[in-house]
Amino acid sequence: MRRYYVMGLFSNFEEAFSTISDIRHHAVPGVSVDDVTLKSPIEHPEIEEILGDRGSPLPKFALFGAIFGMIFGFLFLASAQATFLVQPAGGKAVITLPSNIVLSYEMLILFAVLSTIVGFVINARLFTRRHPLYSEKVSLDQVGVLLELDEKSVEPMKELFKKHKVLEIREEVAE
Amino acid sequence: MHTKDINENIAWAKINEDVLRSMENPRVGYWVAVAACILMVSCAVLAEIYQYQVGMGPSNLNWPHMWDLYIATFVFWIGMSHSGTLLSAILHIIGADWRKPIYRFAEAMTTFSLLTAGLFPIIHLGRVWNMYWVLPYVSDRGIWPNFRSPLIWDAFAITTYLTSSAMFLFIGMIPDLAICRDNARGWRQKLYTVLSLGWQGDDRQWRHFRRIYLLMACFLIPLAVSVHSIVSADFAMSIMPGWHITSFPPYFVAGALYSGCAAIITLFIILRYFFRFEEYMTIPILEKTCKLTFAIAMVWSYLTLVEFASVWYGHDMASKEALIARFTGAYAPFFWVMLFCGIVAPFGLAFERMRRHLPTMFVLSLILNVGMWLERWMIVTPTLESSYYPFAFDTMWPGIVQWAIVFGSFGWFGLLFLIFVKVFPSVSMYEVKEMVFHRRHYHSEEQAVKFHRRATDRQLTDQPGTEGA
Amino acid sequence: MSGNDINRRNFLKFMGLGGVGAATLTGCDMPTTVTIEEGKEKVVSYLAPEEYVIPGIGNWFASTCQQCPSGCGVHGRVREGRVLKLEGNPETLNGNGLCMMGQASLQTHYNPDRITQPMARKGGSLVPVSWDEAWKLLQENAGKVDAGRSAWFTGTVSGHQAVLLKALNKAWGSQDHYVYEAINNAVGEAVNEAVLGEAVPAYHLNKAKAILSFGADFLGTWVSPVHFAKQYAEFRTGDRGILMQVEPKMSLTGANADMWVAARPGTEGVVALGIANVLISKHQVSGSVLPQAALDVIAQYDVNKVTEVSGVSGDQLVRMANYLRGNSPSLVLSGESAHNHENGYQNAMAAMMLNILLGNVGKTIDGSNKLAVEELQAKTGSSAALLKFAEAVDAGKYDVVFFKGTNPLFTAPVAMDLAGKLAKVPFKVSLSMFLDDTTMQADLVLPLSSPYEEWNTSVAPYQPVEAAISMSQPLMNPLSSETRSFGDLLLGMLKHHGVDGYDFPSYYAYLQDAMDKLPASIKGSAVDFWADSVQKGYVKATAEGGSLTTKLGDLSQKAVDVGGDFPMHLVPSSNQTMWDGRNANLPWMQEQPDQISKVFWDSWAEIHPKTAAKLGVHEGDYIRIKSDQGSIDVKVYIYKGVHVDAVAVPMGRGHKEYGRYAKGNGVNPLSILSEVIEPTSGELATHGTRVSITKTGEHEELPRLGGSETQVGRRLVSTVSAEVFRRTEGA
Amino acid sequence: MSLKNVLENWSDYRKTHEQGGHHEYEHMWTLAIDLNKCTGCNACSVACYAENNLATVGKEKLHKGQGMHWLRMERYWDEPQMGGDDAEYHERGASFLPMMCQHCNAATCEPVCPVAATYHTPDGLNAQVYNRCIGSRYCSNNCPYRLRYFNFYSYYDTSWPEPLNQQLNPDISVRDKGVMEKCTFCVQRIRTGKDQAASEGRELRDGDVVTACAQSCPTQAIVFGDMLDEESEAAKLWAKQQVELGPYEQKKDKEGSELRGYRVLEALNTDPCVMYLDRVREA
Repeated sequence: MRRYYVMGLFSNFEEAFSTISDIRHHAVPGVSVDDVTLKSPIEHPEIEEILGDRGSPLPKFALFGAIFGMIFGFLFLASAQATFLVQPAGGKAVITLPSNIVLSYEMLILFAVLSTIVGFVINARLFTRRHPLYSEKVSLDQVGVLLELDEKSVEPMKELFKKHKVLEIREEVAE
Repeated sequence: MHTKDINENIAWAKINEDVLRSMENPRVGYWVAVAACILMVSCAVLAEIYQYQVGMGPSNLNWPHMWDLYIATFVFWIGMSHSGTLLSAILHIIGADWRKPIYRFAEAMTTFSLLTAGLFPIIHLGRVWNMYWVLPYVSDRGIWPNFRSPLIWDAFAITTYLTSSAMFLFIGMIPDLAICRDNARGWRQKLYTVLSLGWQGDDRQWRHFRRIYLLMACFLIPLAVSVHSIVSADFAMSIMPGWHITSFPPYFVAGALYSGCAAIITLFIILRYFFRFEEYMTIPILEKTCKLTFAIAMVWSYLTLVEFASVWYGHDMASKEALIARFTGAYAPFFWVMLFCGIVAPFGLAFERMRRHLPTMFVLSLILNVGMWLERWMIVTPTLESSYYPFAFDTMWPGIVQWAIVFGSFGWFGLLFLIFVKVFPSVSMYEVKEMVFHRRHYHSEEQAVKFHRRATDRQLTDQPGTEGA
Repeated sequence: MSGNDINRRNFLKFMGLGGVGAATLTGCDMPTTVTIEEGKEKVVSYLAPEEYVIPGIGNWFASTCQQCPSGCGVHGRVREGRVLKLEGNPETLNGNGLCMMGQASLQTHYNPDRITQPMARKGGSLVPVSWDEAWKLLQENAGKVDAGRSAWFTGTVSGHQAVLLKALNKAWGSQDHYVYEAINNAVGEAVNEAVLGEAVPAYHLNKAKAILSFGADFLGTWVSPVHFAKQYAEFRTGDRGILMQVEPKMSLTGANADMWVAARPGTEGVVALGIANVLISKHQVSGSVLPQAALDVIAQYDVNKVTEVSGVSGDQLVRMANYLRGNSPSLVLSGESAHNHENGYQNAMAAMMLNILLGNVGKTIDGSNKLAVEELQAKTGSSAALLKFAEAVDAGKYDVVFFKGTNPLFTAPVAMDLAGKLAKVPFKVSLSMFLDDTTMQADLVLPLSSPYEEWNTSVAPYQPVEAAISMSQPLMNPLSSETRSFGDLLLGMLKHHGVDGYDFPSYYAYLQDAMDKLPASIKGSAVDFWADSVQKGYVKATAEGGSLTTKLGDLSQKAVDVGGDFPMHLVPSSNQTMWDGRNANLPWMQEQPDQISKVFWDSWAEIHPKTAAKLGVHEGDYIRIKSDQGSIDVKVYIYKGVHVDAVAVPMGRGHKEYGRYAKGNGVNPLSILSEVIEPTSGELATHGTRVSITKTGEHEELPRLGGSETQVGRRLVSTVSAEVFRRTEGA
Repeated sequence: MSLKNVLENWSDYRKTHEQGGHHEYEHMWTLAIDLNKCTGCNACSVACYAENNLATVGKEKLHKGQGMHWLRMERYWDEPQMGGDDAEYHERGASFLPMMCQHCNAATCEPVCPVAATYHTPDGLNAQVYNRCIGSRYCSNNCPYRLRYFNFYSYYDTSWPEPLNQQLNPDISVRDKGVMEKCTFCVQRIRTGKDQAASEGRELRDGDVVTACAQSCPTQAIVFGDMLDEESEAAKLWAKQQVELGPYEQKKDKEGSELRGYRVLEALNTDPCVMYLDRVREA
C-alpha cells in the first residue's frame, strides 16, 4: 500500500490544535497522534499536551557533559601539574585545589554546553533535508499539521482538515 | 502613563518584513559608520604594529605601571559582554517576555564584546608572538601553562564564555535563520541554508530547542558570574593593596551588568532610530531596561561604597593608603568623575520623564559607560601608583599607543556589530511572534479560558516555557 | 655569546696590524701588541689560542684601577680574550671591595667614544693623521723647543711613568710639571705637613671610637674611599664608633653619620674651636698640649659665638664634645668642604688642633709608611698647580704644553679664562683616550691605550699600611691598534730626543728592566720576581715612616663674608658618580642615581626646604644661580641635608665635549666659580663662591629614582639604637 | 601525565610551603645585608650592571621608569613618626637599603605567571626563564617589592654601541624586548662554582660562590651563602640574628627581641631569602 504525506496549513492555531486533538481522539481510524508532526513558526509548549509527552533527553546530555567536564577537567589539570614539577610553586602545593576548582568549573560548563549542543543536533534531527511538503508559510504565520498516512486514510484526513478550516492541503507520495 | 510593551495585533508578516528589511539595502549612513569604524580599527592596527616592532615602551608602561589601559579596557569589554547574558538568560529563566524584542542584539553584543576583550590580553603581552603558550596543549617538552595563574583562568573562562555565548546566540537564532532562508535569494540564501541547519519548525525541533535554550541559559548565568569573578581574580588574587579585596568578584559582576545594561540602552536607541524598530523596541521596554539598569546601578554603588568602607574599617595601612590615594592622588579627578558617572548619574534613570526621552537616555547611557570604563582604569592604575613599596611610587600617564588601541577597540566592536545587523536579524522574529501570540491569548480572558479548556490534564501555567507575565 | 665573532674580528685586526704596522711603526719601535701571557710578544690568533685559554672559562688577572688616584688593586676576569668584570684584589689596600667608579672603569676601556688614531689641528679642526705624521709634528713643534719653554700638565702621576716624565722634562731642560686634580686634599696636606711633619699621615678609622669629620667624605671622594670604607666597617662593628659629620651639604659620609651637622659653609674651623672650647671648659680636657696662642683663640669661641657664626646649635656642639670626650681615641678629619675656602687652611688647622687636644696623634693618626723607592712616589695633584700654570701660560712662558690625565678646561673656573690663556701656547699636545674639553683645544692629540691594555706601574698616594708598587698588566689586546700606552709615548719621546739609556723596544721591556734593578730588599726571594709581581698585582716596598710631630699653627679665624648681593654659598659638591667629571662619559655612571639625591643623567641644585619656601620653588623648578662670574640654570632638589644658606650643585656634568654620554647632560657649577684663593696653600677656594638664587619659572620633572622620599610607615628599614647594638652585638 | 602518578603521590603533591613543599632543596641561597655597614655607595649596583649585562637605557627611558636596575640602592629620609624628627636638618643622615630580588620561597610572582616562566629552582632561587616569558608582566605587578623589571624596548643596539658590547658577559644572555628580568643571585656564578667544585670532586663550600654585589661591597655588608650549609657565614648570621626561613613572624627569644635581623615586608608571608640587619644610630 502506498504511503502518503499529507499536510494541512492553518492560519488559526486553535483550529490546528483542535485537529490534532481530534486525531488524538481517533477521528480518523488508523491514524494515531504519533504520526503527527506539527510545523510551526513559534514554539508551542502547550501542544505537547495534545501531542502526548514526547520528552527530551537533552538534560541527560547536559548532565553527562557536566560530570565529564568536571572529572576530566580536574584529572587533566592534576595530572598535567604532577608531571610539570618545575611549575612555579610560590609556596603552594603542586596540585592546587583552588585553581583546579576554578578551572574544573569552567570545564564543567564548557563540556556541558558542548554536550547539550551535540544532543540537540542529534535529537532535533538537524542537518537533515527539509521535508518535501515543507512550506515557507510555517516560518511566517501558519501552522502545518503533517501526517504520514496509508492511502486509505488520506481522504478522511482531508475531511478532518477541512472541518477545521484548513487553508491549504498538500500531499505527496512518500518514497 | 501606561502603554503596552508591544502591539499584540501586529501582523506576523509585518514582523518578518520589518526585520528582514533591516538586513538589506544599507544606506549611506551605514557605510559612513562602517568607514569610521574601519578608520578607528586602523589606528589600533597601526599602533599595534608599532608596538610589536618597538616594544611596550612607547605605550608609556613602566616600572611599576606594568598594566594600564589595556587591562582596564579588557575588563571593560568583558563587563560589557554580561548584558546579553543578563537580558537573555536571566530574563528568560524568570520568564520576563519583554526581553524578546531586544535580546538578540544584546547577545550579539556579548559575543562581540568578548571578541574585543579577548584581544587585549594578547595586545598587552610583551611577546605577542608567543601567546599560544597559555593554551594547555601537550608539548613534547612536558611544559604546561601555569594553572595557578588567574591569567590562565581568564583564558579558560573567556574561551568557555565565548564558546557558550556564541552558541547561545547562534542556537537562539536558528528559527530566524530559517525565516531568512525562506525569504532570501542568492548568496544569502545559500548562507542561511547552511546556517539554519535544516530547521523546519517541527514540533520535535521546537521541543528540543526549548530544552537546549533553557539549559544553556542555566549554564550561561553561573558562567557569566564565574567569568567576571575570574577577571576580578586577576586583581583579587594578587597581593596588592587596592586589588586584594574580597568583595571584588560580586563588585565586578555588578559592574559588568551595569555597563552591559547601559550599553544595551545605547544600542537600543541607535537601532530603534536607524532601523525604525519603533514597534518592537518600544518605549515601555526601554523603560523596563532603564529600571533594571537603575537597580543594578544601585547594587554597584552599594558594592563600591562597601569596598571603601571595608577597606577603611580594616586596619591594613597599605590598603587604606591605596584607597586614600584614589581619592586624593594624581588620578583623583578621574576617580571623582567615575563616582559621579557611576553613582550620581544613574539617578536620572529614576525619573519617568527622562526615561521616556530618548536623547536624554542616549547621553545618559554613554555617561554611565564612561563611568564604568573609568572605574576599571581606577581599579588598575592607582594601586600600581602606590602599593607596598614606597620607592616604587610613581604616576604614569598612558602613551598614545595605548590610547590608539583602546580607541580602535571601539571601532572593532562597532564594525563587528555593523556587519552583524546586516547579516543577521537583530530582532528575534520568532520570539516577537511568540510574545505577541502569548500576550494576545493571556491578555484576552476569553481566549485564555478557551485555551485552557482545550488543554487536557495538567495546568498549563506549570509548564516551563516562554509564556510570561 | 659571540665567541666566533670576536675571534674573527681579532683575526682581521691582526691581519691589519701586520699590513699597516710595517709602515707606521718605523718611527717608533712599539710592540705590535702584547698578550697577557708573560713574555709573548707575538700576535697570535685565537685560531690557536693561548694554552691557558679555555673557551667558556674565565681567568683572573691582577691589575690596577686608574679611574681615580686611589690606585686600588683589581682582578680582571678575562674570558676569550676580553676583560669582562673587575673585582677588588683582596691583598691590596682596598681589599675585596671596589667602588662603582672602579667597576665602571671597564666602560672607559670599552668606550665607544675613544680616540682611535692620532689627530692634528689642521685648518682649525682636528683631523686624523698617521702616527708618522704625528711624530713629525711633534718633532717639528716640540723637538727644538728652547730649554724651559715646555711643560707637562697632568693628573696624578706615579711609578715608572713619573720617572720617565721627569727624565723627559730634564731632557727638555724644563722643571715644569704641573699636577692638577680638581678633587684633592692639598690644603689638608699642607696642614699635615706643617703640623705633623708629614703630608699624608696614616688614618686609622678602625681604631677610632669616634670620628668627627669636617667635610671629609671619606666614604665617597676623600683620599682613598674604598680603603676607608673597609676601615669604616670595622669602626662600625663591635663597640661601634660614633660618626659625626659637619658640612654644609650632606655627603655620602654625612648620610651615614650618627650626627650630621649643617654648618654655614666656611665655618667648620669655628665649630672645631667651639668644640675645643666645650671640651676644655666643660669636660676639663687639659689644654696643656696646645700652645697658649691656640688656647687664647679657643677661649674666644664660646658656644654662643659659635652658634652665631656657624649656625650650629649649642646643643649640637655639646653633644659632639660629649661623644668625643666619652669615646677615646677619636679621630678628627677635615676635607673638601672645610678646605676649599678662603680660610680653608685655618679650618683644617682647627680640626688638627682637636686631634692634638684629644691626643689622637699617634693613636688614630700615625706616621705613614713610605715607599722604599722615592722616585716612584706619586705626585699628587692640587689646584694651586692649575693657578700657577694659568699664570705661567698667561705670561707666555711655554711654547709646548703636554696634557695628560686631566681636563682643566672643564674643571677650571671660567673666571680664570684658561681657554683664552692657553691660546698663547703655540703647540698643545694632549695625550688622551677621549676628546674631552681640553683635548678638543689641543693641536696634536695622541691616543692613549686604556689602563687595561697596557703595562704599567703606579703607586697609590695614600697607602698607610704597607707601601706598595701597583702593577698593571694588559687584561686584553688593545681594542684599537693605533693607541699607545703613556709609558711607550714617554719612551718614544725620550728616544726622539736622543736621550741615552732608554733604548728599549717598548715600555714593557723598560719596566722589566727597571723592576729588575729594584733593590734586593724589595725583590725578596721570589724565583721570578717579575712574574710574581705581575701575578700578585703589587710589589711591597715599604720603608719605615718617621713619627709625627705636633706643631700647631695659627688658629685665628677670619670672619666669613656676609655676601651682600650674593647671600648664598655655592657648594660645588663632589660625588663618586661623576668624580671631577671624568666619569661623565660612562653610561653606567650616568645611569646610577646619585647616592643622596637619586638623580641620574642630569644636574640638580640642592636647597633646603626653607630656602625653597622662601623662593617659592618645588622639586624640578628651575632656579638661576648667579655669581659675579655668570649664572647657571638648574633644577632643584629640596631636602634637609643642605645648609639653609647654601646651594649645592654637584660637579662633573655639563660637558661641552667628551663623547655622546657626557655631552649636553646637566650644567657645570665650576663654570661660575669666583676666583677665590686660599692664601696659605695657594689653593683654589672652590667653595668660596657667593651666589644669589632666583626662580626662573621654568619647570621640568627632576629625573630621579624613587617615588617616595620616606618609607611611608612601611618599616623597610628601622633604626636600632647603638646602645642596643652594643649590648647584643658588641665586642 | 599519568593518573597513577597523581594518585600514588597525592599527599606529596599536596604539600604546601608550610609543610615543606614537594621539592627537596639542594641549596638555599640567601643574602644577609647589614645596614649598619652599608654606606649606600652604589658599588653593588654598578657591579650588578657589569656582571649581568644590564642595559643602560638613557635619561628619558630611565626617567619614564623603564630602567633595569636589578639592584637598586634605596635612600629614605627619616619620618617624624618613625623616630625621625622635625628638626631643621636630617641629623641622622639617610637610611640606605640595597634592594634586589628577595628570592621569596613563597614568591607572589610565581603563581601568577601564566606560562610558568618563573619558578623555584632546587637551589631555592626564584628563577626567571627568559625564553619562556611572554611578557604578561603580572609577576611584576604582584611583587610587593617591585623588583622585577621589564624590557620595554630592545636595548641591545642602543645600550652597547661598539665596542661596549664586548664587555657583555657571555655566561648569560642579553634580554630582548618583551621579557621580564630580575636579580638572579648571579646564577651564572653559582653554576660556575658548582662546576668547579664538581671538577675538583668535592662539595660546594662556603665562599665558592659570591654574587657580584657581595663581592664588590667595600664594607662587606652583603654576605651571600647557602642556608643549608650550617657552616656558611650567611647561615651563621641568620642563626645569630634568630631569623628563620619559613615563618612570617620570627620567634625571637627574649634576648633576641633586640636583635636586628628582619626580612622586608615579612608579614606578607612571602618568605624572602634576604635578611637585613637594621640600621644603627647613636640616638
